[in-house]
Amino acid sequence: MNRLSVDLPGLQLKNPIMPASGCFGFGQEYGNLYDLSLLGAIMIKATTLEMRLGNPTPRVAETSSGMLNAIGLQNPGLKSVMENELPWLEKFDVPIIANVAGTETSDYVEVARVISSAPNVNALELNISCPNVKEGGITFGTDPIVAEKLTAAVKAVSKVPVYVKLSPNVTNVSEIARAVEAGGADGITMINTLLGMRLDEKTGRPVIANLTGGLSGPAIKPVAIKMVYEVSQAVRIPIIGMGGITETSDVIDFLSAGASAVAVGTANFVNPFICPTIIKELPAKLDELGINHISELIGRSHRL
Amino acid sequence: MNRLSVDLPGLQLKNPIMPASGCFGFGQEYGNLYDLSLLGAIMIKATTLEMRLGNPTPRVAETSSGMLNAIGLQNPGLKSVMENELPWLEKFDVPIIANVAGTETSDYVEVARVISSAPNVNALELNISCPNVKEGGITFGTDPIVAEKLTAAVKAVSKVPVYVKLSPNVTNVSEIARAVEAGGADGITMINTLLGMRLDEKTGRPVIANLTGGLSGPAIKPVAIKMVYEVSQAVRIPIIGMGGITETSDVIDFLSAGASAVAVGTANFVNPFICPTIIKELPAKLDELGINHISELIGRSHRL
Amino acid sequence: MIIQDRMKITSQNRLAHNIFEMKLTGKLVGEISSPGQFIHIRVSDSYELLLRRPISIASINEEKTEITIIYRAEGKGTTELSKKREGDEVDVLGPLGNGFPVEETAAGETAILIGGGIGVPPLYELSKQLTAKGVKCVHVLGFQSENVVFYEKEFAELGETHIVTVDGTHGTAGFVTTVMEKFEEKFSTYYSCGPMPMLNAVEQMYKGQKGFLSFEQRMGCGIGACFACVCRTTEGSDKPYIKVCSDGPVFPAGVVSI
Amino acid sequence: MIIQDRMKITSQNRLAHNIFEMKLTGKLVGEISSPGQFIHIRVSDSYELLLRRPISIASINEEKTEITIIYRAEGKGTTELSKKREGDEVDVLGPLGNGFPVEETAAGETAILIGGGIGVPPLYELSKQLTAKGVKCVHVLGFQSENVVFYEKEFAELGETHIVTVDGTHGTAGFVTTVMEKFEEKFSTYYSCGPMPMLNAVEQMYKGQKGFLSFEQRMGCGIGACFACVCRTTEGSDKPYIKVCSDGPVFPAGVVSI
Ligand SMILES: Cc1cc2nc3c(=O)[nH]c(=O)nc-3n(C[C@H](O)[C@H](O)[C@H](O)COP(=O)(O)OP(=O)(O)OC[C@H]3O[C@@H](n4cnc5c(N)ncnc54)[C@H](O)[C@@H]3O)c2cc1C
Ligand SMILES: Cc1cc2nc3c(=O)[nH]c(=O)nc-3n(C[C@H](O)[C@H](O)[C@H](O)COP(=O)(O)OP(=O)(O)OC[C@H]3O[C@@H](n4cnc5c(N)ncnc54)[C@H](O)[C@@H]3O)c2cc1C
Ligand SMILES: Cc1cc2nc3c(=O)[nH]c(=O)nc-3n(C[C@H](O)[C@H](O)[C@H](O)COP(=O)(O)O)c2cc1C
Ligand SMILES: Cc1cc2nc3c(=O)[nH]c(=O)nc-3n(C[C@H](O)[C@H](O)[C@H](O)COP(=O)(O)O)c2cc1C
Ligand code: FES
Ligand code: FES
Repeated sequence: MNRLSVDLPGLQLKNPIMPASGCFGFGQEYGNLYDLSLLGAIMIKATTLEMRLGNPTPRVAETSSGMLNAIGLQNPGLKSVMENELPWLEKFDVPIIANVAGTETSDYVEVARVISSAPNVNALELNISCPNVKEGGITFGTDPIVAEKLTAAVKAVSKVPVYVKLSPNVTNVSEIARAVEAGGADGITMINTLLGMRLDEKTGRPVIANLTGGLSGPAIKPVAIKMVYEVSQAVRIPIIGMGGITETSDVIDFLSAGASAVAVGTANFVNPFICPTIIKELPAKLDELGINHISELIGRSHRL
Repeated sequence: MNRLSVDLPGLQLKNPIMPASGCFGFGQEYGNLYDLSLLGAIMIKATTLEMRLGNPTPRVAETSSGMLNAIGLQNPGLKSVMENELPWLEKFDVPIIANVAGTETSDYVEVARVISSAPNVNALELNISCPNVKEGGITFGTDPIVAEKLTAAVKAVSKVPVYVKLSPNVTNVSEIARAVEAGGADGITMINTLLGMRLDEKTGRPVIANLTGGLSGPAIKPVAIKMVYEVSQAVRIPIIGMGGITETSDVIDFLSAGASAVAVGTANFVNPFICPTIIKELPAKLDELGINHISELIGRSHRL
Repeated sequence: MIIQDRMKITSQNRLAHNIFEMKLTGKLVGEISSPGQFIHIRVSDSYELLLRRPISIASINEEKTEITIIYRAEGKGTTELSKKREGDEVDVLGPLGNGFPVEETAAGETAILIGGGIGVPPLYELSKQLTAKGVKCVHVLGFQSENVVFYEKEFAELGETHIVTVDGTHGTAGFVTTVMEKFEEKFSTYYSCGPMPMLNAVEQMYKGQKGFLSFEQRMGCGIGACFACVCRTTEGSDKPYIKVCSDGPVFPAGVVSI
Repeated sequence: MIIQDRMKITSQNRLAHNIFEMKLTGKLVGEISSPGQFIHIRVSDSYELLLRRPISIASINEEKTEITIIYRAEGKGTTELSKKREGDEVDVLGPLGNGFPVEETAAGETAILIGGGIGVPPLYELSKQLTAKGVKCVHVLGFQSENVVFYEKEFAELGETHIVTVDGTHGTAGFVTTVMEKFEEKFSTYYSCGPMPMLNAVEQMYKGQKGFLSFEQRMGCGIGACFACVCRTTEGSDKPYIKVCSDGPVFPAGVVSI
């Protein structure tokens, strides 16, 4: 028996650990470092209809136990992802979750329609929470009605289950979660980054060219845990949790909070081997906790 | 000339540094450590109409570069604050900002009416953002209409200028800021804590008895800076900025972002002498930046 | 007076499994007024582990202006502390709180000191001071297992010492109460420090006796300003709550609602 | 191959005001392929300073399996690094990127190496390798002021070396271009590393010449996955952008839009 296996809509995961979108490119760079088949799944970089060149640099800045980024959804565009990136990933035994972004409903729908037909794409992650682009992204993620409609439109064309990625920059995240559930979402991924800013002490000027950026890393973990705890009790669909996971014990916390699997973002930059390291450490951690199968941890915090 | 002086509604500050509410009690403990007259002002602990015993313990937990708290507005109540705490503070040459909390509009109004008549209270800080009590607090801070009405009701009875303390746990903080400005607020203080949670790794149970708590400390500084930057351009009233200030350079950042003065919360626990230390270090920092008077820094980031 | 001191580590020793003894020197030592007071340590200069850790003063050496602390490397902060080396400096706030009242036991009388796990350390300085003034000290020290027992010899040098381990690998098997039940000698005062359930059991067993208990709570400021560490008091107390950091950590038996 | 190595610090020296030279040993050394490659260092094991810092390899000693880095302690991370002592270990990812092409200059030819501030270090290993194969190296090294000049002697031992300081406190007063303007000798290749404005001036002055420039950008991953460090390319390039970390940091003159 595999003590780490988790079954989610469209995803039979050999373990619940996957790199988060935007922190792992399309896998090639990390593929030079270790065997990607070790991973539970891979969430690839946001894909848009056309190629995007993203925001001006600097695009990242460090903050206490965190970082800001404003990449601006740079990606080679749907066509190139279909022709180059996804086929390269086919040699690995690993499910792919394609992160779908856009400016209008019609681009989301078109990207979803096409990318969900790729043979190795097992699920979509609808990115309605990118804080770093002027149009699209987060504007879809803060209004429950808009979020529900977009989810339904994408569901209508997708050949694979659809997960919706939620933004933490809202007053009531459960309201948005219930809306996307009503729109037909098969699952939720959360959280995307918090909006933040860093100024240069000497000049007073924002360090990031885009002025604001998205805050990620250990600093945001308490916010993410709180939201996963709340949303997992507000909806019936499963959650892939993320936000600040940096070590094996963080995974335990997210599962206890109510996530069924987790994604690791920023920590890949701190330690490029973090995903396989966590996967390796998990069984011993389960032993320590006296737990047989990892799924026993899911939602533990609610039951107490 | 005093290079650090700042004039705000009701507050002639000899310097822009003050301890944040809830992190300094009513001053007595820190008064044993240094002369409170050194401070720009003191924001005293939230005061409610009746004594409150607060939440069960544990009430605090550590997180990466931050902490969670769920004190639950424990305080001796209005009468005792008027009779014991405020008179004790009279011996110091320091303006007092009284943090006012409640469950219903009528308690807020009553506390505001009475406490604003104390001889050494120079301003009120209306706490519509406490995340740690079931009723009141944050519920007033997330709806612009409710926030505006409460502000107006308190303004109607207060003998001193009223600052409103905003919560970061909202989709659109500028909207709330504009609402309280419309309600007659003389200034804004921001940010209160972000909602967060920490689980015990072994049991999966929330560490804080209240389950969730408010996240403060360096971890939240990028969120606070972003919100101050935004709100200072959305309203005309001044802002007292806070959230993660731990060293002198953080003060420069908040002023650059658009705050006119700052408050230091959690850092008092890390270093009880932090406020006088920052005050002492500021002039040299101004020299380093080639700046004559501290007010030249205010809103520097917008002008670039 | 409470001061903030950059104390120098003069030694760091592993006493038992995950149990460390650290000696620190600095002017803070001159400010200590009673055994059972504690210090609040910043385990590193980084903000990652933001809060100070409260650790009891286990022994005072005024000549060397040195204190000893004994701590368990358990979470991230104490593990970080255990990596420090002789010569390193740590930022310490203290001395904090009110310790055990030595004056409550007269010379010639007997005091029983009951400690559990990492509650044992402050009893060592207490016993030193009581013994020095002519009090006969009996120690009942409870631990999980043999591999975490420490200072047995040191306590034995001061007086009768009973070691209890939960798993029976050393001394009596059971809890401190197992020994206390069989203890028939008269004593005038008891002093105790350890986990809540132990303090509760001790207080129950010695109801009506004069005793002093040292409590633990999660702390923010450590000086009484933040209301993190409050405990409710028992009915009939003059205050509805106390703060462990500044009113305690030591309270007379019966005051704190356990 | 890129590896993650816990490298041991074999020495740490202050070379000039806030400028430090650190030697590190570990198996990563065996993976280095060209001068101008860099390493990505975690300055501490705490998460407070979360991101790695990119620092160029200044010198390679294969016999000792040791590399030298030279860095300026400026922000929090490099200041933290400057506090490390001999014997401490640091977590290093590397070698990263593509360095300067030594093969682009033939034995007997002249190369001019232009460095500014903390852009100077990688030119040292480059000069060592070029000189070893019989290339004549001329160094033009610009600094702010006398108190931050480093490695003057080391470069002078390899070839003609011109020091320039902005404030004129050492060598020629002015910018690297002040010396370059007066330099009349023929050279086959130029190599440069330094701040953007300097690279821009160098490229302008040597338009049409064969040259290679090393760029800086804020980085996330350091290995090409996060798109933090992209630069736009000049018109007519085959790709619209490059990544400094994995496509660079060294590019032929004219490729990156400065
Ligand atoms: C008055 C007093 C005296 C103490 N004396 C000693 C002593 O002499 N030796 C010793 O080993 N321990 C002592 N403790 C307990 C010690 O403070 C905790 O073991 C320690 O803070 C745990 O920190 P950590 O970094 O290992 O754990 P982490 O889990 O990293 O700590 C996270 C946070 O929780 C707090 N925390 C965790 N456990 C406790 C606890 N049991 N009590 C209070 N805060 C806690 C930490 O201080 C920190 O703020 C004392 C506690 C108090 C209140
Ligand atoms: C390929 C490459 C090679 C380099 N080689 C050297 C070298 O040999 N010696 C040397 O002294 N410096 C070198 N630098 C610059 C060095 O990376 C920065 O000075 C250093 O990262 C600053 O970190 P800090 O902790 O001092 O500053 P902080 O302000 O604390 O840094 C905050 C964040 O910004 C990043 N950052 C700040 N300044 C720069 C910068 N100029 N370039 C890239 N990231 C920056 C940091 O890496 C960190 O992520 C190199 C940079 C690059 C890209
Ligand atoms: C550099 C960077 C780029 C990111 N790009 C994307 C993206 O393209 N699509 C997306 O949905 N999330 C993106 N994210 C957000 C992460 O997937 C993740 O939700 C967030 O960083 C929180 O997790 P962490 O704290 O583990 O990084 C990005 C994050 C970072 C740091
Ligand atoms: C222990 C604790 C208690 C607090 N109590 C109050 C309070 O009573 N009223 C209030 O308005 N804010 C309260 N706050 C919020 C702070 O005033 C401040 O807004 C917040 O902590 C962010 O600043 P910091 O990061 O500097 O701590 C409290 C914060 C902490 C940590
Ligand atoms: S820890 Fe702050 S009041 Fe006790
Ligand atoms: S730093 Fe991540 S792509 Fe270059």
